[in-house]
Amino acid sequence: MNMSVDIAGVVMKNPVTVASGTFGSGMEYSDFVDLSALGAVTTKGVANIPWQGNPTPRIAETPSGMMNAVGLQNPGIDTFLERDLPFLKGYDTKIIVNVCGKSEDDYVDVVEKLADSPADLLEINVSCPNVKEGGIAFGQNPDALFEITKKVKKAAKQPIIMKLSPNVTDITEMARAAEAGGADALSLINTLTGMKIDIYKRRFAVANKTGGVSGPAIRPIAVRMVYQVAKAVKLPIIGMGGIASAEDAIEFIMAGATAVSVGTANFRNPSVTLDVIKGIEEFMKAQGINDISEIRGCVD
Amino acid sequence: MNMSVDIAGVVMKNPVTVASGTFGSGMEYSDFVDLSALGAVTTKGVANIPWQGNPTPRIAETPSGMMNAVGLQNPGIDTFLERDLPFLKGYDTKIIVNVCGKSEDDYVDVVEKLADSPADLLEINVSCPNVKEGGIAFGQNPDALFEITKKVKKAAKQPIIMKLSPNVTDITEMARAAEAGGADALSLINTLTGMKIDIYKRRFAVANKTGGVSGPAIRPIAVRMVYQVAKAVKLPIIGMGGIASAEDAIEFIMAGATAVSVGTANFRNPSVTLDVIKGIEEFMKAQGINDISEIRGCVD
Amino acid sequence: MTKDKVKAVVVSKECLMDDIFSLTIKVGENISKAVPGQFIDLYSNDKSRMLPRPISICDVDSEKEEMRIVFRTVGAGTSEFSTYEKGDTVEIVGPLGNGYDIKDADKDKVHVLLGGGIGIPPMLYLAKKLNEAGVPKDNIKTVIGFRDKNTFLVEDLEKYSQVFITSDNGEIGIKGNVIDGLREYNIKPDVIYACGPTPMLKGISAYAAENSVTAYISLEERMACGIGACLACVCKSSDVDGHSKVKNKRICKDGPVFLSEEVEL
Amino acid sequence: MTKDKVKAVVVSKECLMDDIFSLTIKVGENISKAVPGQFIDLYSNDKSRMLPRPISICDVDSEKEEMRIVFRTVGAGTSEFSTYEKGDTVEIVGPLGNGYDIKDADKDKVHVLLGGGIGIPPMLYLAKKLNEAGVPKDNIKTVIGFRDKNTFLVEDLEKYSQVFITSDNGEIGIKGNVIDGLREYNIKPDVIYACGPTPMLKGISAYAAENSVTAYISLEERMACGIGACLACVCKSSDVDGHSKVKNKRICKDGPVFLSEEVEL
Ligand SMILES: Cc1cc2nc3c(=O)[nH]c(=O)nc-3n(C[C@H](O)[C@H](O)[C@H](O)COP(=O)(O)OP(=O)(O)OC[C@H]3O[C@@H](n4cnc5c(N)ncnc54)[C@H](O)[C@@H]3O)c2cc1C
Ligand SMILES: Cc1cc2nc3c(=O)[nH]c(=O)nc-3n(C[C@H](O)[C@H](O)[C@H](O)COP(=O)(O)OP(=O)(O)OC[C@H]3O[C@@H](n4cnc5c(N)ncnc54)[C@H](O)[C@@H]3O)c2cc1C
Ligand SMILES: Cc1cc2nc3c(=O)[nH]c(=O)nc-3n(C[C@H](O)[C@H](O)[C@H](O)COP(=O)(O)O)c2cc1C
Ligand SMILES: Cc1cc2nc3c(=O)[nH]c(=O)nc-3n(C[C@H](O)[C@H](O)[C@H](O)COP(=O)(O)O)c2cc1C
Ligand code: FES
Ligand code: FES
Repeated sequence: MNMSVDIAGVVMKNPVTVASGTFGSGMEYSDFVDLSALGAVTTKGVANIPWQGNPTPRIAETPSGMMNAVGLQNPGIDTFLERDLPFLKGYDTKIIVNVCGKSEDDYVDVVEKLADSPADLLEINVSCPNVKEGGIAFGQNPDALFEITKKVKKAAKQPIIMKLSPNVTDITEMARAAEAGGADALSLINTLTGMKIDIYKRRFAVANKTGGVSGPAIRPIAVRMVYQVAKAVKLPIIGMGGIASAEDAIEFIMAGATAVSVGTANFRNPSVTLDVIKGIEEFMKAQGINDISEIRGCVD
Repeated sequence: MNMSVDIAGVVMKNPVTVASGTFGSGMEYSDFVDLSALGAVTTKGVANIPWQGNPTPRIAETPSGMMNAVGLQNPGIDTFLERDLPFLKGYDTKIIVNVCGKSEDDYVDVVEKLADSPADLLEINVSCPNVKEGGIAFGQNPDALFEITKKVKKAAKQPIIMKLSPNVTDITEMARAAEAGGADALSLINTLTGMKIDIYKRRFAVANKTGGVSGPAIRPIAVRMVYQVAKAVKLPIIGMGGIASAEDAIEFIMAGATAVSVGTANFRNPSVTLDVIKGIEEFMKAQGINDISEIRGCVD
Repeated sequence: MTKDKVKAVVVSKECLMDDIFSLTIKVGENISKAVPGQFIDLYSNDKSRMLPRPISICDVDSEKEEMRIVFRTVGAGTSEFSTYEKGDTVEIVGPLGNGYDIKDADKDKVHVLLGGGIGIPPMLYLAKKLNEAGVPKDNIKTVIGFRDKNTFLVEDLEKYSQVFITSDNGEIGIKGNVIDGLREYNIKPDVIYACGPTPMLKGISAYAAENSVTAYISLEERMACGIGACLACVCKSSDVDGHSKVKNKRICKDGPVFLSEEVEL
Repeated sequence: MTKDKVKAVVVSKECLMDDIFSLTIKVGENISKAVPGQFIDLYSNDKSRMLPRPISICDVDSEKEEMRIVFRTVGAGTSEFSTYEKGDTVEIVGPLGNGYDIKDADKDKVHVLLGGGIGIPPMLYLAKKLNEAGVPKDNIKTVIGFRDKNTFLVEDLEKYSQVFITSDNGEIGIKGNVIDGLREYNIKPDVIYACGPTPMLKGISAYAAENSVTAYISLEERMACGIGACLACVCKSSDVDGHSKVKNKRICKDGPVFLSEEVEL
């Protein structure tokens, strides 16, 4: 039985990774999860310099989901290279480094510094709804997305994964722009922009006013977008959005994803990734599936 | 204490109506709810001729929500005028007729036939994700939306409410197009396009492949859009998307909605609208609010 | 405003076999007036599940104002229901839909009740009501189909009817489905009441047409409102429907029981 | 892989006053090694609620491997917890965070425990542990603030400490907050351990600075992961933090207990 998958030449032992920002660099979760069991660890977005992030409260709970406006607090690439990557190198898993920036140069800067690092894949976050500059500005405009993809691709030594925003009219247009710009893979979806109001305090529930909605609530939207994008482009897709069980993960694979990321569900169960991997294996056994690729995009 | 609100000159005794398509024309729900208690009844989309709708299964449950692809089955405007409107006329409530069509002419046809009917307001559904022609085609393109709004406005005797789709990059652009086209009010949001796969049957959960996601799951996205639109245009807004309690309704009003619609929540509790109205009243009392308009858009 | 969602208290819970459970709940007077073939909507206590689960009425004790339902655990909702214990509460709406028409039940005619799998439970209340309406036990013939030797509700049904068993693997009764049962047990129905999986109902519709027998069949479809408003649960009907004039009957409101010739499966 | 989410069984539930509940749960050996000031994450059994609820450890019986928590019902999660009865199960992760530092507890020093409202519960386990560490009851002075005459945990605290009460409306004890209490009861702390609402903690930080007293304060913020990975729960710190180098300490991991001068409220 073969559970391994290939994302732009990088072979993951199984299709399960974690969604950027929900798992840190894996250090804290390594108390709960043997990181070597994961297909890959995807790290929290890292910028060229340390970022402060947004004021608190940064999160709020929503029905079957949550909203966050952490605002990409991170230690910057130098600390990351010194501390986080060496830590991850100690595990038998692939490393996907999520990169954020405020300008094209920021992204290029980080990507260049990662050139000789143990990072296997670079995931370019052009879809964070929680920062004013950069981020989403690239993620909602196909021309800007094409341009930044081209620039980053040129600078990157590792294959690049462009991470798409769901806050668009036509996700396939964005996917095609990234493909045309030279992306090696796509990941989707990032969070949907939402808002929550505390009616007793007459105040926004998160300090940033809006936040990104994640969790099972958004899963049907994510599955739809993965399906559409899988039909529109040839690139491998890392699917995510509300995956909390093996069934959910398989749903994304059947919609056309090559790999999947578990995000918000880690907060409900810190070792959920292990359950997801085990569940996929059991499903394959029960259904007589020899290679996970047999069910990829099997629904038409 | 004043709970009444004014939508384009039509005064509703309270801000609560039902979301089109979740309440029929009120007949079936009149066993559970005194329709005269509602600020308005919003009817299921009606076209110029009877529509068959989509094949079954038409719905699926999703985390804290559901997906539907009913596909606007309806008896056509003639039966509607003969049967549904006279029924509703028997209640002391406002009547909002939701109109659907496949072409501009279809919409105009229905709107003209409603000219001398007891309908108080016409809600133009240009955002149904579940029909191939019409619907969403107008709802995702600001130019098309502007054009159809203008045409319908010209034909309509009653004030018109344009119902917006959330499946867009920038909802304010759509709102402004509708305003420029002459809309008297806006309602939002319609459903978010989603997909669910039955992994054991390797089949889509609804026959139409995609469906519209509704219910509490989408509330944060709906609140965000209502807030954005309230800042962008001067039109009154009927807010909806996952309202299941008085608190939820008040959240929309604080985000800037004048009135609110309860949709999917009717399926979980057929008399939920009465609870919502009572709860708003109690909240106003407890908080010393004399007029519901005091809290409209109170969060900045 | 004659109806409402009510909180029903669980009187008892029983596991009839592997994944088949029986719940008896205390319901109001109103609900205990249900007729056979009607169903109730059960609401999950978990807020992540918005839609009600339609479950057929298996039996009613109108004096005690208790209702019995029997269900198979297939997903999250029915799994939740299977954990309920005496004293727990569950919200329900009902009775809903149109049941089997037994107004003209003729005591001299052969009433044949066909139940397949989880379509068996409504047959119990139907058999009881036919019996109460004066049809002798000998003229109420219940043919029920199981997967294998694991059976349920047989003794209950024997109180009001003659019971004939079939099973898919032949471990018990006739090997085959309920129509095989009709033939093998040499039963000649004057009227058929059926509930079960769609292939079975298709077979019964064909049998009824061939043999010119009146057959009532109970259909299933996913439901949202459960009361006829949302148009989620339609089936194809032979004639134009009253609601939308498009040959789409609503299973929750116009059914779930239809005359076999009324609908196209 | 030394930690895991575990299913804890409810041993007892008690309502201490209106909206304050006490739950005793049977936890594993691991968890019963908790130190005062640490917390656990409780997960809702309702699937619509994804995030854990952090609740302070109020007491631990390490022999019975039982833990006590005391909480106020403020929203859906705590309301759910308040319905739990003996035998029910609840999933938890913990102990989490860094508690109060009592390694160097000096039996001759005056240890002052300040608890406001729902900040009182962690003071019980702290008083017990200080007492067990050899600090005599007379040198453990607990000043606790209530809204009115409705109090809770007073008797429990009296087992290990001298208890002084304040109330917002003066119905019981000194009228005012716990700092008013310090003054009025003429207590001179050598070291302060505090938990309560932010304005109270601000007051304590100022008091500690003015009087050059060491003060440990326990902070609150909304949490997602609860283990330091998601950066939801940060507070402003005086120095650059170890994790992100931006003066944002993580309350769940670096706290919830901080030295008052470490953080900016
Ligand atoms: C009129 C009617 C009477 C029924 N009577 C019985 C009965 O007496 N005993 C029994 O065991 N089952 C009965 N069913 C089927 C029962 O409704 C489903 O098994 C149940 O809804 C499954 O819910 P779940 O949460 O366990 O499954 P899930 O698959 O998790 O449910 C997801 C959604 O799909 C719906 N759904 C899933 N399967 C069905 C189905 N077969 N029919 C309709 N909706 C479905 C659920 O209601 C829910 O909205 C009846 C169905 C109908 C329409
Ligand atoms: C370290 C720590 C220890 C705590 N100890 C206790 C205790 O011993 N007793 C007690 O009664 N309360 C304690 N609290 C507060 C408690 O966590 C909240 O009251 C609880 O999470 C509210 O959940 P809810 O579902 O009832 O409210 P809701 O408002 O429905 O919760 C919605 C979301 O906001 C979060 N939230 C709401 N209020 C708070 C808050 N004050 N702090 C952190 N998150 C919040 C919830 O966890 C949840 O994710 C503690 C908080 C922290 C951070
Ligand atoms: C707390 C939090 C922080 C996140 N931080 C990042 C980030 O740094 N970079 C990024 O690309 N996505 C980030 N995301 C988005 C997730 O990676 C993921 O795309 C999204 O949450 C949907 O998946 P989920 O529903 O499984 O959580 C974050 C999400 C959450 C909830
Ligand atoms: C079963 C169903 C049918 C619907 N039919 C219509 C319709 O005919 N016309 C329309 O404009 N919107 C229709 N909608 C969308 C709702 O009116 C509403 O915009 C949406 O469901 C969000 O609100 P909710 O989350 O409260 O349900 C339908 C929604 C559902 C669930
Ligand atoms: S379930 Fe709504 S019409 Fe039948
Ligand atoms: S809650 Fe995630 S870092 Fe504290």
